[in-house]
Order: sequence, then C-alpha cells, then structure tokens
Amino acid sequence: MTIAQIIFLVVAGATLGSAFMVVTSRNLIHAALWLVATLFGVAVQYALLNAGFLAVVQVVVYIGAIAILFIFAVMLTRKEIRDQGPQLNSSWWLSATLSVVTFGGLVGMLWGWKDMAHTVPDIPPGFDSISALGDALVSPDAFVLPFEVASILLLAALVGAVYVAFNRK
Amino acid sequence: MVPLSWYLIFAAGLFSLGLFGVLARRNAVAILLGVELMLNAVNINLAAFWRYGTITNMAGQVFAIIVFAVAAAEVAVGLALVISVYRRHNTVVADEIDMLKW
Amino acid sequence: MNFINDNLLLVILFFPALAALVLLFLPADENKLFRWFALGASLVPFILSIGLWIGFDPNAAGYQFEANYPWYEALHSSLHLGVDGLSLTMVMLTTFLTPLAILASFSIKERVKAYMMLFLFLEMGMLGVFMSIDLLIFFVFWEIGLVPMYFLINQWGSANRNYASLKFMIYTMGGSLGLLLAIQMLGVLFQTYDLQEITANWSTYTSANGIMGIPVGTVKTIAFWAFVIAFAVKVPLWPFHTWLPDAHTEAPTAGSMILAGVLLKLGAYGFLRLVLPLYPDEAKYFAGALAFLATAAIVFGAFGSFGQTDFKRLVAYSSVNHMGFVVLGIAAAASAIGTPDATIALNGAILQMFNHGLSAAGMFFLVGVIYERTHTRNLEEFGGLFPLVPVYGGILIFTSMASLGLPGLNGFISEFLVVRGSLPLLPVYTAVSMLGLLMTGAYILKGIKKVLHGPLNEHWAHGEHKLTEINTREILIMAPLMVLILVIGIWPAWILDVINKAVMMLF
Amino acid sequence: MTTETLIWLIPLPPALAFFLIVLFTNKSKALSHSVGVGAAILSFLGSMVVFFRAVSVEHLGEHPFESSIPWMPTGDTWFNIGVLIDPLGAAVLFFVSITIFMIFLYSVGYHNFGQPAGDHDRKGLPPHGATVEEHGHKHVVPSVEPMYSRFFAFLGLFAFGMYTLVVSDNLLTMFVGWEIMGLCSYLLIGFWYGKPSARAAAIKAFMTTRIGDVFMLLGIGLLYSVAGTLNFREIFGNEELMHTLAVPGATLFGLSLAGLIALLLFIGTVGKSAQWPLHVWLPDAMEGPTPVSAMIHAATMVSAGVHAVIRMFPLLSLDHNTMGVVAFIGTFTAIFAATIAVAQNDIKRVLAYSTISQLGFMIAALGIGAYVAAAFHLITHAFFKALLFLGSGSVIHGMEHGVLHTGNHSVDPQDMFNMGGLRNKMPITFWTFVIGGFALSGFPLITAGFWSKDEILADAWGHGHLVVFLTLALAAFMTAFYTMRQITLTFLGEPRTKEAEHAQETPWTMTVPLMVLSIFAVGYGWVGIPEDFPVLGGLVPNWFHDFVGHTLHEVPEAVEFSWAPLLTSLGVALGGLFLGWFYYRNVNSAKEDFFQIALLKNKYYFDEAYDFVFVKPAIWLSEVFTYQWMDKGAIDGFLHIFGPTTGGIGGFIRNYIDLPVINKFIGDGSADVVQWVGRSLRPIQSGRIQQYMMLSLVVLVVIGGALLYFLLGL
Repeated sequence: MTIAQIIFLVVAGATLGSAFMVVTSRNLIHAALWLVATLFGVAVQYALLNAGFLAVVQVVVYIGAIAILFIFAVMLTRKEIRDQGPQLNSSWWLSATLSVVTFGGLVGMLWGWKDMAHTVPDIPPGFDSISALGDALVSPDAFVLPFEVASILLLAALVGAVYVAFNRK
Repeated sequence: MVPLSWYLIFAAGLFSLGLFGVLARRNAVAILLGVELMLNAVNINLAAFWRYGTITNMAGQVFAIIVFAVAAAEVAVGLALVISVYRRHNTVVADEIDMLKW
Repeated sequence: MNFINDNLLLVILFFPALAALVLLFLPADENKLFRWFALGASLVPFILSIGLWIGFDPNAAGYQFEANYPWYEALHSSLHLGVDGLSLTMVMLTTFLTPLAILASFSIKERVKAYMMLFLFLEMGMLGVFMSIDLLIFFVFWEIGLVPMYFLINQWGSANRNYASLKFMIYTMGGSLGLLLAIQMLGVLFQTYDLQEITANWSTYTSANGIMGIPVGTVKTIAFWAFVIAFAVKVPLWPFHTWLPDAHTEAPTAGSMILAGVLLKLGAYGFLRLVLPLYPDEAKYFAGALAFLATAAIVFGAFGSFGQTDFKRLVAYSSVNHMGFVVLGIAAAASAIGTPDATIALNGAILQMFNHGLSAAGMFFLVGVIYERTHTRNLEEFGGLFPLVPVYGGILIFTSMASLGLPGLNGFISEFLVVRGSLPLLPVYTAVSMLGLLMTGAYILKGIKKVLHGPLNEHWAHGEHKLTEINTREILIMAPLMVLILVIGIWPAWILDVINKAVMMLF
Repeated sequence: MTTETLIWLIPLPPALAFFLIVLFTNKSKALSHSVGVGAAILSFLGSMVVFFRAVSVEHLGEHPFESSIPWMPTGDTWFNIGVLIDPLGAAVLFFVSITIFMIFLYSVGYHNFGQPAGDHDRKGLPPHGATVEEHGHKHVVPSVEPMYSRFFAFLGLFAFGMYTLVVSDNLLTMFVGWEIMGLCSYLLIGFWYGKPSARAAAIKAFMTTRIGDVFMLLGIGLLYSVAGTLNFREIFGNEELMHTLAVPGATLFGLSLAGLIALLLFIGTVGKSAQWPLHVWLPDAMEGPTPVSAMIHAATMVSAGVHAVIRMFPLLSLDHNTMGVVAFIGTFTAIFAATIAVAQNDIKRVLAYSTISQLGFMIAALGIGAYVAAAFHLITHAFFKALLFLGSGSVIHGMEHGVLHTGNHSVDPQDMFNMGGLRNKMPITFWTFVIGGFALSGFPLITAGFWSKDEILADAWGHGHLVVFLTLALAAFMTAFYTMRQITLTFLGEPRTKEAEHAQETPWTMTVPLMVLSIFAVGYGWVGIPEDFPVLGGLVPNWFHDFVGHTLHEVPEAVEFSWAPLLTSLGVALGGLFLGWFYYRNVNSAKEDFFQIALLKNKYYFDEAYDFVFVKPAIWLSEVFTYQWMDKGAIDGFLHIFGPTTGGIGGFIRNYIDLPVINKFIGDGSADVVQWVGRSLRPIQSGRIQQYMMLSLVVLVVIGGALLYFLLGL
C-alpha cells in the first residue's frame, strides 16, 4: 500500500460519505453543504490523477458557482417543506435497491475487464498537461468546435434560465 | 500506485449514490443535487481514463470540461425551472409536479 | 386534310368525345353557348359521315376505311375500325339523329353542360359499336353507351326515373354478362379478338377434345345463347322487353329519341354482325325459337301498346312491336342463309332498323313536344287538340302513319320486305305476326284519336294552359326526319342498294 | 308525249296538289280549291287522252301500254314498278277520272265556298251557319267549312291513291294506292273529328279494312315468293307458273296455291269493298262529308276492292273452291245488305247498304266467272252510285238550308221522314236522283243499271248457278223496293216538316256534276248491250264485252240469250219500284213503316256482336292480359324477385357476417383491445418524473440482465 493509495482511500471514503449525506440529510442546506464537501473530494481525486486544471476548475466552477446556486435555490424555495416530513418518497427502498443493483452491475461488468488492474503509466518528460489541454481546446484539428458549441450552450442556458425564472406578473 | 479499478469503483459508487438521490428524494432541488453527483462520477471516469490511457490524447480532459459546462447549464436551467414551478404551484415536491400526466 | 382522310372513322368516332372535353372547359352558366357548341360538334361527324357515304364503294367486299391502331397488345386486342354497308347505314343513322336529338334538347334548362357532354359521349359509344371489328372494343363501346344513357335518364328523367334507370342498367348489364364471357372465351381460344379472324375460324371450329373438356357443340350453343340474350335484351325481344317502356317513358325527350332511334339498333346490329356470322349453324337450328320470340314481341308489343293510357309508353311499346319485325327477318334469314328469301328478309330487317330509327325518334320527339307544353302524358287528359295545333297535328299524323307502316312511307317497304322474306321460310310465325301488324293500326289510331280527335278538351284552349303550336326549332327537327321518311318510302333504292349489296356479300 | 309517259303522269297532279295545299296554300280557300280542282282536271284530261288512245289501239289486250323502272333491289334482282293500261285499266280509268273530277267540283259547292265564315264554327265540326244582315233584317245562311283547304288536300291524296291503284302494273304499287286510300278514307271520314261518332267511324273504317289488308299483304307476300314477281302480266302470262299454282290441294284446306293466294287477296277486298263479314265500317263511314261518301262508295275505294279481284281474276279462276267462297260471300252480302237497307231512315245509310249490296252483286258475278259482267256493273254502278250520293248530299244540303232557316237544330237533315215533297224545291236534284235511283233499280232498257245487272243475272242463269240467280234476283227486287222507298219518302208527297218546306236548290257547282253523272248513268249501259238481245241487240255493238274481255288471254264468251233472266230482271225491277211507291206514298212517319224491324234496323246486331267478340277481348288482351298480367305481373314480377333476393342475400351477409364477425369482432374488437390496453397503461403516465426514471431503469436492468443472460450466457 503506497501513500498514494492511502490518500486515495481516505479521500474516496470521505467523498462517498459526504455524498451519502447529500442524498440522505433531511436539511437541504445541509445537503448542499455536504455537496460542497463531496465536490471538494472529487477535486482532490483530480489532483491525484495529475489533472490539475480539472481540480482547479472543479473548485472554481462547482463549489464556487454551482453549489452556491443550489444554496440560493434552496433558500428561495424553503418556505413550504421546511425540512419537515419525509425527505424520501414512498418508494425509496426500490430506489435504493435499484441503486445497489446498478452499482453491482457496474462492478460486475468491470470485474471481468482485462484492463481493470491497469497501472498508471508514467508521464513523459516535458509533458505539460495544462498547455496540452489548452492546445487541444483551441486547435482546429482538435476540439475547438465542441468547445464553441459548449459556449453557445451556456449562453442559451443563461438566456433560458433568465426567461424561465423571470417573474411575469 | 492506485489501480484504475479503484477509481472506477469509486466513480460507480458515487454514481449509484447520485442515482439514489435522483430517484428517492422528494425535493426537486435535492434531485438536482443527485444529478450533480452523477455528473461528477462521470467526470472522475473521464479523468481516470485519460490518466491511464494515452496521456497525450487530451480527449478525456476536454470531455470533462465540456461536462462542466453542461453541468453549469443544467443547473442554471434546472433551478430556474424549479423556481418557476415553485412560483406557480407553490411546491417543489417532485411527486406533486405532475402536470404532464394524462 | 390528309389526316382526316386517312383516319376518317377515327375522327368521326372520337370527335364527339373530344368536343365533350372541350365543352368541359367552357365557362360555366353559358347555356346558350353549350347548346350551340354541342349542336355544332355533333354536326361535324354527320358531315364527315356524309363524306363516308359518298366515298363508300358498295360493290367492294369486306370492310372499308379500315384502320387498325394498337390498343391492348397483351390481350391481342386492337382498335380495329371499319365499315361495310351494314354498319355504314347505322353510322349514318347515328350521326343523323344525334344533332336532331341535341337540337331537341335545347329545351333542357338544368345542368346543360353535363347534359350535352353526356350526349356527345353517348354518340361516341354508339358509333364505336357500329364501327369496331374487334370483339373487345365492341364490348367496350357497348358498355360505354350505357353509362351516359343511365345518367340521362337518372338525372333528367321524369317522376319514376330512378326505378327506370336502374332497371335499364341492370337489365342491360345482366344481358352483357354472358356476352362478355363468350367474348372472352373466343379471345382465349383464338388468341385474338379480331372479328374477321374469329369469324373465319370459329364458325367451322371443331376440336376432338372440346373446349375446357366440354364438347364444342355444347359450348357453341351456350355461347350462342349468351350472345342472343345480350342482344335480345337490347333489341328488346319478348320477354326481355319490360325495361324499355319504363326507360323510354322516364327518359328526357332527346334521350328517348336516341334510345329508340339508335340504342335499340345496337342489339339488332349485334345479331347481324356477330350472331349470324359466328353461329350460322346454331342460328339455323334455333331460328324457330328466335322467330317465336320475335313474333311474341310483335304481337305482345302491339297489344301492350294498345293497352296504354300513357302516350309515351304507347310509343315505347310500339318499339317492341317494330323491332320484333327486325328480329323476325333475322330469324327467317338465319333459317336459310344465302337464299334469295333470306336476302330479302335481311334487307327488310336492316331497312326496318333504319326506318324505325327515323319514325320512333320522330314519335318520341312529338310526344315530348306535347309533354313539354302540357306536362302530362295521360291520353285521357288530351282530346280534340287538332284545332289548336294544326301543324303539330299534321306532323303527328304523318309520323304516326310512318310508324304504322303506311305504304308510300318508309315503314311499309321494310315491313313488306320482312314479310315477303319470312313468309316462305317461317310461314306460321309470319302469319301470326300479322296480328301484330293489325294491332299496330289499332294503337296508332288510338294515339291519334285520344290526342287530336274528338271533342276539344277546353282545359287546353284558354288561359295559362293554352296549348301553343309547335315552334320553328321543333319543326326543324321534324323536317329532316319527315323528308327522309317520305323519300325512303317513295324511292328506297338509294339506301336499299347499299344494304342489299352488303347483305349479298356478307351472307 | 308518249302514252306511257302520260300514264306515269296521271296520278301526279293530285299528289302535288296535296303537298301544295298542305305546305303553301292552306291559308287561302280559293287558291286551295283552284289547285285541287285544277289537279283533278289535269288528271282527267290525261286520263281521257290515255283512254281514247287505248280505245284506238287494236288488240290492246295483247299489247297494252306498259312501262316499268327498277325500284327496289332484292338480292340479285330488282323489283320493278311500272304502269299498265290494258282494256280493263282503260275502262276503269275512264269512270274514275270522270267521277273524281265531278266530286272535286261538287265539293266546292258542298262546302259552301263563297259563304261567310260561321259564327261559332270551329275546326273539326260541321259548319253551323252564319248570321248575315241584309236589308235591315238578320237571317242565317250556310257558312263555309272551316277546314275547306284541308278537305281538298285530302281529296287530292285520295285521288292520287286511286289513280295509282288503277295504273299500277303490279300488286305492290296497287297495294300502295290501296292503303293510301285507306288512310284518306280515315282522314275524310274523320274529317269532322270533333264529333265522337265521326272519330269512332274513322277508326272503325281503318281498322276493319286493315284486317283485310293484313291478309292481303300476306297474299302479296306469298304470291311474290312463289312467282318471284308481282307484275300482273308476268304472272298471268307465265303458263308454267300458272300450272304450278293451279295444282289442287297444295296448301291448307285443300286449296291450290293459287286458291290460297286468291283467297288472301280476296279477304283484302272483303275489307275494302265492305263485304260481309267486314261490311260494318261502311255505313258508319257516312259520318264524313257527302263528297267523301261518294268518293268512298262510288268512284274509288270500294271499287278498288272489286277492281283488285277483277285484276286477279285469272288467278282466282284457277281454283273453283275459292270461286265458290267468293260467289257465296258476294251473293250473301247482296241479299244481306239489301234487307238492312230497307229499314234505314238515314238517306245516306240506305245508299251505303245499297252499295254493299251492289258490290255483292259484282263479287258474286266474279265468283261465278262472269268477268265482264262484274267489270260492267262496277263501272255503271260507279256512275249511278256517285250520282245518288252526290244527289243525297244535295238533298241534305238543301235540308240544312231549311234547318238554318228555321233555326231548329234538333231536326236531322238526313232523316228521310223529315223530308217529303222536295221535288218542287229541288227539281234538278230530284230528276237526277230519280235517274240514279232507276239505274240502281235496273229500270229496263234505258238505264245503265239494267244492262249490267241483267248481264250478271244472265250469267248466273247461263252458268247454272241457280241459287245465286234466285238470291240475286231477290236482292235486285229489294233494291228496287228500297230505292223507290227512298225516292218516295224524300221527293214525293207533301213536306213533312217546316225545314223541308224551306229547302233550297243547291248551287251550280253541285248540280252540274249531278247532270253530267246522270248522262253516264243512262248512257253508259248502251255500250254493253248483248249482241243477241231482242230488238236492241246489234243496234249498238257490244263494245264493252269485246273491249274488256280482251284483257284476259282467253276472251270469255258471252252467254247465250235467254228469256228467263230477262223476264226476271224486268219483273223484279218494275215490281220493286211499283211496290215501293205504292206502299210508301202513304207512310208519313217512321212508326207507320212496316219495315222498321229491330233486327234489320240494328243491322242484325253485327256491331254489338263484333264489339263483344273482338273489340272488347282485344282491349282486355291489351290492357289487362298483356300489360297488367304478363308484363307488369309475370315478367316484371319475376324480375322483382331478383331485387328482394339479392337484397336478402346482401342483408344476410351484412347482418350475419359483416356486422357481427368482421365489424364487431375483428374491426371493433381490435380497436377495443387497443383501447383497453391503452386505458390499462394510462396510469403509467403519471407525470412524475421519478417514476418514469425508475421504470426505465427497471426495464433497462431487466433487458440488460436478459441480454447478458441469453447473449453472453452469463
């Protein structure tokens, strides 16, 4: 067991634990905060995977924007539920079963895969993943088109969100 | 070092938890929370496959970034919808939002 | 001009249909235009058929002006047209009567365009039957003629028109069924529908194996009767005649004119063109039966006519009576084909077809004239109208006399020839048919008596019901008919010569 | 112009006149009668030229005027029509042209030409007179016939028919003329068609004669098919053919072919010449205007019948059975009609029956083989009977004048008991009528009727037909009796009514024809005085016998003179005349008349019997049997079975197969199932997003599991 393995296990356990709290905590504010924790755990995992850029973006975008958005939304709609009554619907047990089955199925599928125990390759010397990513994102040979499409999607979502949430009275 | 399988199992777990949240939570906002979990699980897979595959091929990371963008858009529109529904029907309980039924 | 000269029959045949299509695109509600256009369009075939008559060589054997256009090659059927003396006479009759009938239809006020179109299509159908030398084409035109007539009766007829038109349609279709089957059988057997080829082979056709396992004789007999019944319905022969009084009575005036003038001739023409050449042996064998039916038609037609109180129905029954003579002549000829007696009988029968076309059309028109004015056909409601309508009365008596077979007018010549030809061959039937001839006088006189003679029915003398004299248009319709009636009565040779030569060559 | 061309032209002027009047001049009465009379004159002149040329030809019988043209193709040969004037034709043409001309002329006066139009006259009814003002006071005068022009047109057509018949060289054109006359008699008898009686009489005339005509047509057809021609001379001149025809017992009833044909043709004559049993139409035909009666009875139509038999005599004489039939019918008709004539009161009806009777004489003469006598009597009879009819018309016309004068229209101007004493009022009419009447009665020596009737009796006696002789003698006696009865009642004694007192002589257009005809009624007899007649014989040569006799191939020999028939005919004529005068000079009304016997007055009830036996059944057969029972009932009824049957089959298929099985079970059933499934599945669409997801996931899991299990074999 290497240090990396230990760090992974600790972080993964914390992440899954907080994720569990996200889906189970009665208080939505708490759930949103647990989400922040989860996201943070995921960011650490990115870092472990040498994907520094992703880790940073995870923190900036997810925790800094999305999670805060959730908290706003929760606060805007809190009036009724007030965290009272069951937070899970009546067929939660079926959901749980299905989730377990899904998990089992996924694991079961992975189990027989030959590359399952693939070990991590070395990073070639002089390879800068961030600059490579930047090149890939804007290079006409690579992903400039999806990148632009994604930006349009964001714009459309922005306009759409404003339109949908706009209070017409 | 950490084998690929660990990441994959971790992502599957996160995904399943998110799935449970989506399926079982009553609050619409909480459902969206579940969705975020699932998206994150996917992103972990993408990053892991990038790291364990041909490292010079940046498709994994690029995909992950696009997923970020999609997630941001999804949350923005999703929450806008929830707020809009909440304004109209004064509820965010998913079971009660059934205007699309027959 | 070359095209017209080379395809004279085709032009005559399809010109009316073409004109009908043009009529379709004329502006709506221009009734006057429709009428004159239709009249003009129907005069063209007439003028062309005069050219046909002039260009026709009565001494040449076989068909003339022949034209053969591919039509349905998979079935070995082609649009094969041609005329001989027999069909030429009938073509002339058709093209001659149609303009008159259209002129007579000028009093139609409703849906003139459709009416005129139907009439022109009708003309095409009738001409097609007379011109075609291909069995399948013959049948096609045979049925085409039905449809416009059905609508003419059904749409422009009088009170009981639905019943009458349906009866007409069903009756004739029923007759056609067997005809179609028999034609199909011939087509399958000989791999062609060409009449000339079939005639050459079929009348002497024998096969050791029979046809479809049935002895040839039996098949021939059945096919013979299929033909006979189809044509007998059309003629109409007793006891297939009951559609006729209904159809004639309910049809519009011009419809009755064409129905009696031409459509009935289709049946008789079928006998002459198909039955006698195709089935000489069967025709000879069954000549007695045919003569029996013909005699029954003559006698019962006359009695039926005498028993009517409806003027138009009276005239309608007279058609049964007169057409009976045609078939009697044909039956007599069938019993001894090739003898001088048979030739005379056939001459008489064909001339009788032509003559009846003239006189019956005239009679129906005259009935129509008075019906248009009085809106009744009941003989009991007329009476003594002669002083009110002297010209009409004169014309009516003239035409009635032609119908009666008064010597000096056309009907006599043909009836005499039929009697002369049939008497030595079928003495008993001919003698019995004289009873019909006697009753012909009775019903004609009854018609004149009830309409023109006797004390004047004051109802028609004054006020709004005042009967008006026949007008110029109507006289113009009758004049050509009357002139022909008289001319044929006094000098029949010009037409009889053509018929006679055709008969001599055909049979 | 050759004689043949002229013969062709003879019938044409009247026909042209007919068309001219009908088409152009019918508005103008003067023009119309000018055209009509002019045509009659033209034909008359033409006929006279032909007649005198014919007389001047020697052996005309062997070389008659004839010419023909091809008319109608019949197979390889042509049917020819043509004209023929042989001695018989010439003789007939002579009297026909004269009488027709006279009748045309007479009609001008009879229809009151020049008189004013009537006050209330309408077409189709006899004129009722017109009121005129003269010198301040009104009086009624006869009015002109409203259909004056039409009358001349019809007369013209009639004349055309008669001329055609006379000049024809074949049976067919003869039949054409015959039938055209039939039509004209129909039109003329029904001239006053407004009267129901006239209308009925016209139809009766046409139909009764048509019965004969139909048989005649058969006869013509038979003769044509046997002989191959209808030309008289070709048939009679062909000895081989005549021998074939004469073979006895070749056809029905033991008749030879000739006998059968002759019998059929003779039935035509029976109709046309009104012989028993087809005599019923002729008395009714008196409904027509009087010139018509003369036309029909004397000059033309009835003569045509006898003419036809005389023409066909060579054929007739081949079979003695047919001869017997002919003789019987003629003889019977002669006596039968004479008995009826005795009881009639209508002046024209008496003449009508007398005509029937006299025609019976001719037919009987033919039946016993007296060819020349029949022809002779035909001609003399034509003259004196035309004279009598025109005379009676003149009487009626005069009486009508009286009726108009008194205004009492209930008085029948034709009833002889309303007359009397007219000899003073109408002297010309009286004397000419007496001449005609005496000729009819056979007044000895001076009248034509005596010579011709005497010849018939002599022939009957000479050929040994005793029964015929006696019957005809009796008929002749009755003829004289009723003729004198008529003269006595009409002209002698005192006027019995006011109307008779005011009767007036008729205009010259009517009296001139009477005078002309009376000359012939007397004089024509002298051309046929037998050679061996006492005193007078040989004084004038027996030209008629010589001339007409040569029409036949074997000239018939004149019978030897014998006193018995001469005395008989003297006796019956004088006796009849005397008795008639003696009895009726004192009879003043119908009640006093012994001969008003119901049986005779009602003509032996023949009309009623025919009505019961033929007319009513024919109507029943037409209206009820043929139309109602057979056509409407049986045939249409049979057809109407098809309608309900097919309707029933269709209904069965619809109600028991289409509706329950196909529609309900297969059609609606599948829809129902789909609907049921849909309804059942509907709750799935709850609108709850989580349920959807759950469900899709379940399905995914299940399908995924199944795939894994089955495909990968896990």
